[in-house]
Amino acid sequence: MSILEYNGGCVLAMAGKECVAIASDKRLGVQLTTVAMDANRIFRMHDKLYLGLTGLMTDIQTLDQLFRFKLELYAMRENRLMKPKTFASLVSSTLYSKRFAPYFSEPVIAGLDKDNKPYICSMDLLGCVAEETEFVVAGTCAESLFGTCETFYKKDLEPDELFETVSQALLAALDRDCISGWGAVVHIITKDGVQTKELDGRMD
Amino acid sequence: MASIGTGYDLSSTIFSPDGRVFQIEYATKAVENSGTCMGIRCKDGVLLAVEKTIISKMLVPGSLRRAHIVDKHASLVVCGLISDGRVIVDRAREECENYLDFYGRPIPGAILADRLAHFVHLYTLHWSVRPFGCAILLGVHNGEKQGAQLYMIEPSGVSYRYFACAYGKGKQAARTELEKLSLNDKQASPQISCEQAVKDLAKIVVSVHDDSKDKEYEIEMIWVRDGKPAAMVPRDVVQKVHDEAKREAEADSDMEDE
Amino acid sequence: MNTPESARGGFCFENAIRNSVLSANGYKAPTARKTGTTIAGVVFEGGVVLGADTRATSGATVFEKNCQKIHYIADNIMCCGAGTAADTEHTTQLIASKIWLHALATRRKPRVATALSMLKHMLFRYQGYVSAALVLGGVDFHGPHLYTVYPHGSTDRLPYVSMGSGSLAAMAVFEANYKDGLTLEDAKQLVYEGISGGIFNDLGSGGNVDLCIITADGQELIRGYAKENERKYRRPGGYKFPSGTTPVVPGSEKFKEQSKDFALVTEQDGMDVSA
Amino acid sequence: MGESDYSFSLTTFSPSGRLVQIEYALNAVTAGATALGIKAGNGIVLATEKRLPSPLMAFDSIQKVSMITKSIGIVYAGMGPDSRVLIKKARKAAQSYYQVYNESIPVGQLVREVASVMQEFTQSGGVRPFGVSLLVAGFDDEGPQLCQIDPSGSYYAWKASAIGKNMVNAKTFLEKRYSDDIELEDAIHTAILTLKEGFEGQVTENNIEIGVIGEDKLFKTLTPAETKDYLTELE
Amino acid sequence: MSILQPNASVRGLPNADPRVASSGFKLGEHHDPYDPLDVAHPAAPLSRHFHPYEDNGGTVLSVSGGDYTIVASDTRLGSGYSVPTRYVSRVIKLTDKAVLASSGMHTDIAILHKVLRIRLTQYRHRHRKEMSLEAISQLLSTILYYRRFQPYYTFNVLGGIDENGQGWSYGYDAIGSHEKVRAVCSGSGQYLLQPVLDNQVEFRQMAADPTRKELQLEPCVELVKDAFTSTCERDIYTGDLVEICRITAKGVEMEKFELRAD
Amino acid sequence: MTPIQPEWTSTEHSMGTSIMAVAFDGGVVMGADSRTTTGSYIANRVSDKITPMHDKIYCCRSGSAADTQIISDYVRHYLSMHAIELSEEPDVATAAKIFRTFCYYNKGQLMAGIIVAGYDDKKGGQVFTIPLGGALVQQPFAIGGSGSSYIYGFCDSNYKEGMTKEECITFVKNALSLAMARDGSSGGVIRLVIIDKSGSSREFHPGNKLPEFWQG
Repeated sequence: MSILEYNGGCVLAMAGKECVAIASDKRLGVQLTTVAMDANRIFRMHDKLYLGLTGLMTDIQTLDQLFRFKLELYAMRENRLMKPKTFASLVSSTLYSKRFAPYFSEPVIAGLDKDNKPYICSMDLLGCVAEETEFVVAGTCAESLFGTCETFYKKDLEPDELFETVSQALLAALDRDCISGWGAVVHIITKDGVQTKELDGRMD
Repeated sequence: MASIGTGYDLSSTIFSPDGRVFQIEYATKAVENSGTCMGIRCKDGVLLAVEKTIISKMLVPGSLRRAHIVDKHASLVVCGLISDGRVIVDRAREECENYLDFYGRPIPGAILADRLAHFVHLYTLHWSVRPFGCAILLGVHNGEKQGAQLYMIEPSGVSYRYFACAYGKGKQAARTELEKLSLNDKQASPQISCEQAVKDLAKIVVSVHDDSKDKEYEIEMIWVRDGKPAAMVPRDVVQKVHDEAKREAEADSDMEDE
Repeated sequence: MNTPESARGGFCFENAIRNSVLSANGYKAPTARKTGTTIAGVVFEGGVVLGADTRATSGATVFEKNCQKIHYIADNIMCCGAGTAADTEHTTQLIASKIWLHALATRRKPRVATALSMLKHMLFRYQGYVSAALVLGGVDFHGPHLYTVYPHGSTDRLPYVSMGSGSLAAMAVFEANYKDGLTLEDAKQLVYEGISGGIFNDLGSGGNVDLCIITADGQELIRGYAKENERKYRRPGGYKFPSGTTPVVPGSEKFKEQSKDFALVTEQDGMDVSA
Repeated sequence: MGESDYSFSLTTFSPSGRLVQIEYALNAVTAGATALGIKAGNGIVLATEKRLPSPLMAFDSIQKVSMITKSIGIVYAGMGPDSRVLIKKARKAAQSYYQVYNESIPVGQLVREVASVMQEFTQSGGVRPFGVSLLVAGFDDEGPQLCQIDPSGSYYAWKASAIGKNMVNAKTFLEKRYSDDIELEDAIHTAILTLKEGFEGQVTENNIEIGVIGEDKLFKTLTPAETKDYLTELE
Repeated sequence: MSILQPNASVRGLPNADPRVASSGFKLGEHHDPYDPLDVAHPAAPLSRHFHPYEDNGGTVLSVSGGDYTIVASDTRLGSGYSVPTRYVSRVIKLTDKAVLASSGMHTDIAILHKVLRIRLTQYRHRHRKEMSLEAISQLLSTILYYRRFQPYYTFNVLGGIDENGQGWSYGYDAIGSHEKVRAVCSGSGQYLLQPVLDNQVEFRQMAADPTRKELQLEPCVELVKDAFTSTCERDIYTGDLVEICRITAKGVEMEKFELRAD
Repeated sequence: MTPIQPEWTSTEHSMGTSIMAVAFDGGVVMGADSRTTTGSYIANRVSDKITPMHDKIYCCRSGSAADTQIISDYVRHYLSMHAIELSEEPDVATAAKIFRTFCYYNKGQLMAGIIVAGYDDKKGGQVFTIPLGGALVQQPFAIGGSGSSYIYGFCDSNYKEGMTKEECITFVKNALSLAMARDGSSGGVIRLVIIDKSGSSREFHPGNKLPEFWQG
């Protein structure tokens, strides 16, 4: 079993019209045993930039603190918020600096840049950036998420329909993965604010 | 000389207002009042000689070695502080060994001299060390195009190639004597042989030696000759030539008395 | 001047012991994303034409359908990368940075041979563990240059090259059709055919054909020179998920206004490790 | 810091609480050829005297205005070799920033980096302060910016500033001529006129050097021919 | 460079001082792989072992509605990173009311289909009627389990119309365990396709909605085409062409539908 | 189901190779095939394995392409520094000795079989061979690379003392053609370098114009 599947879990991000959605499940497992059903894999970096982390939970938490630290120093130094694309590069260079002894975590970044244009990207554990205009996935059921997103995705969805589409894509994939699920959370980032909802999916 | 005592002469990294590095000048002084040493480039090799004052009768003759063999084709004489000289000799031997090991051919004289000069010079650059208190005469003969070579490296790191040269207490007198010898033919290639040079050098050492200061001294000679590895000139040969030279010197002084 | 840990440069092996213990306990290390890849290059009359496909795979799954494999080194030098995606990306970025500093220091346009030497020595130092197989092309003071660079650090200079899992397909096309003194159009067509050979016959390659033309007067990168694999079919009427389709945990909805001021850390979220 | 084994700083406080080494360094700056910068609404110009000790010297071999990134340039006044060290460190810092953020370094950040280097040389063992002041001109998201960094490591943003030999008259001259809505082209002319003020002898395209960054955010040094055009326009 | 030991002989040259023995080198550690006399280190025994199975990729699916079933499969044969052929049929019409589609190792698929065809012909001769879907499903299971310890490397889906005219699908593992369902898929695109079927055929994750109507034949075909196109985007082993069989009371109709070929 | 990578995508770029050098009175003739492979795929069918170290000293490279390229770069560097310091042409023996130092001290990490040959005024044409372990042997002629095992018989029976330059060239071409015919990892074209007092010259013999022998 790969170390990325030790704790289970997955993250999905999808771009809509001047809004982005980032969603994840809430399971924290130790191999096949479910330990917690309120694990958080999505971290608010700032109001228009969310970071989703999959893989080994210890690395997820370490990386969250590390990136929050770097981001806040940057903001204090440069007196501006970090653009999502810049944050992606920061994450990429941080992960690649550990090329031969990597963190076991694959990040997903979702945010709105200055003129509210959606920005989403995913990376492998070494920090190779894959910027997309449609959707990005990561986690133990990445393949299933690819299937559902590839089918359900439509361009320029409004926040409400984006929420429904993301939720259906996530839940459909979670139901076929035994080490992800146990609740899900969806954040819809728009230029006015961040809408957060918890999905009432299967808990088995 | 206003800079003595004003702190400008304490470290070799400090220039005095008039652009001099006193530590190097003091080091050169230390060499000048040591036993005279000299060398001659001959047609069949190179000969080096040094006047060694005997500081006590109880000394085993020839024990305080000033002449050293560096490699099969290189010899070296130390003028000044002998212990400083040994550091340079070790370095010279290491350079020769490294060069042969790496390039598969004996180190050329010019390159060895250059390496030693660089080594000596380094000690005049950093405040944490002092310059060497000795000069080096380096004799090299290895069948190269340039033939036999004689180099002298001073404490400042300056290094030149000579037909003949001298350093130490009697350096000035010795140099005038050496210039009198007809060393080279018109094409500046050496005429006299090592055998002949041994006699000449012995004479010069004797004439240069100042009896008033220290009575007892002995001469030590080393040469590198065609096709033969570097070697000390046998002690008896040196002793014989030394005695002859003394006799001649006394004969000359008798003539002057009459 | 104590440089912060990140600025010290070089790789950091902090997690090495932990990772080796984990893999010793049977948790095999995950595989990094690879670009199966078809990359190729051809020298023509006035310069070089480089080409690449746009698929990045992780195992049998396509991770990126339109990734850019032709990386920037300098205005007159470009480098296509195959192998571990992160390695090709970061290696070319590092060399581009060194080339820029070198150009500033020498006040001269960079040369392909300089980039080649930098790449070669870096890859050799890591003995192939940085697995980047590159096609390096450019035009400099000496004219057009085209090289391949292998992960272990060996290089070849050739008039036409291809690398990556689709390189055999591309090379077959080149061996059949390459001739010296190609015109620009011939060269573009040849590279396009080579890359297409890889896209259609190699499962590790796919997506679009990207081309990059480098001549003495500059370079032109054409993203999607040929887009023969766009998605053809969409279900008429698509998928409608009217609001309310997904059951939401009652009372879990929260809405957080965009903070107008600059406050970064708000007390509300602090260190929410759990919820 | 550096190769010296000294562990104590050579820049120490005088009884009156001044760091004389820094003041001496400033003297070295004012001994240097005049350099100045003018921030216009749509760009910045840097200009400097290039006094050639001898007519035999190849004037294009001396480069006093250097590019740091595509959109940042630096001119110095004071000791040339010191400036080269700082230019190299500035370029390296800019690249390190780019390697992490994939975004070119904002002018403010670069100024801070260079300033902290210069400050370190006033508080570390075995090293002396840099004998240069720098004028950093750059154009980034926050628009055109002109900053000056002194040997102490302090930096200030200017609308227009001058450093080096006759910086005092140059500044008064600039104060008279400067207006907030000045255009880049006028700024270039003003810069040349300011240089002319304190120039011994005839200003030619070979004994001054001009660096310009416009709205295209690309820093470039004027070729002698371009400088000549501006000179003829001024006649 | 320590002042007291400046290595003047190699000064100023790159620090690759060849004489500094690299850490890896220990006398005697090196052994020449080509040297047959090197008894102390005989070259490791060369072992070649036979890999009986190879997965040729491909995705198959079976979706059933009230009175119909759709069985579909792509036609790409993959081997490693190459594509020996772009058209290989993985679908076999067993009877007018039952169609089987198999993915996995193509040699085993061919043999399995031949065996099934023989058994069905024997059944037809003996019972003078076609085998029912239910019976076929059991037959296939026994045939697969018969090879329990050297399995057919095949992943099968069986679809058709049962005795009372209802459409049903059966999903199988390699050794015969099967389940009667509305929608199933298997093969290399299984993980991509199955969630879409769960969501769009059985509306598993959606809140109950009485107004939602059953999926009819033609809309279901459109879903299948769309699902296959999505799978093809993301799975390198699925592509080229899809064969779609519509099984209704009237019989079996086959349609070919083009996919991307990269 | 991750597809297994074909072996030629990951094996190191190597030079199976047939290389050879023969000394004659007044110089040397050096020859090599031009095939470099990654696994069973021919990565470069026209590569140049005879690399200049100095004006009249060349080396033939076999084994790992990366290792031999990097080492020969270093040797070329050290040799040029040496020549500058010496202000005269370096000895062939010196070039061989420097190669040997690299190969011997890093034998654990390297896969490099190198033949150094050239001309110097001291000893005329000389050939040195440095096999995998880092030994250094001077020989009248030397053969190397995987293809050499096929032509020991031919070389031993056809080599004669005191051959002229032309005889040496024929001897090398015949030997290499035989090796290229039998050895899978040798092939392509034959490249020759002839070095004598006046300098070095190259010859190119395309694959279809090589000496023919019994081919079944």
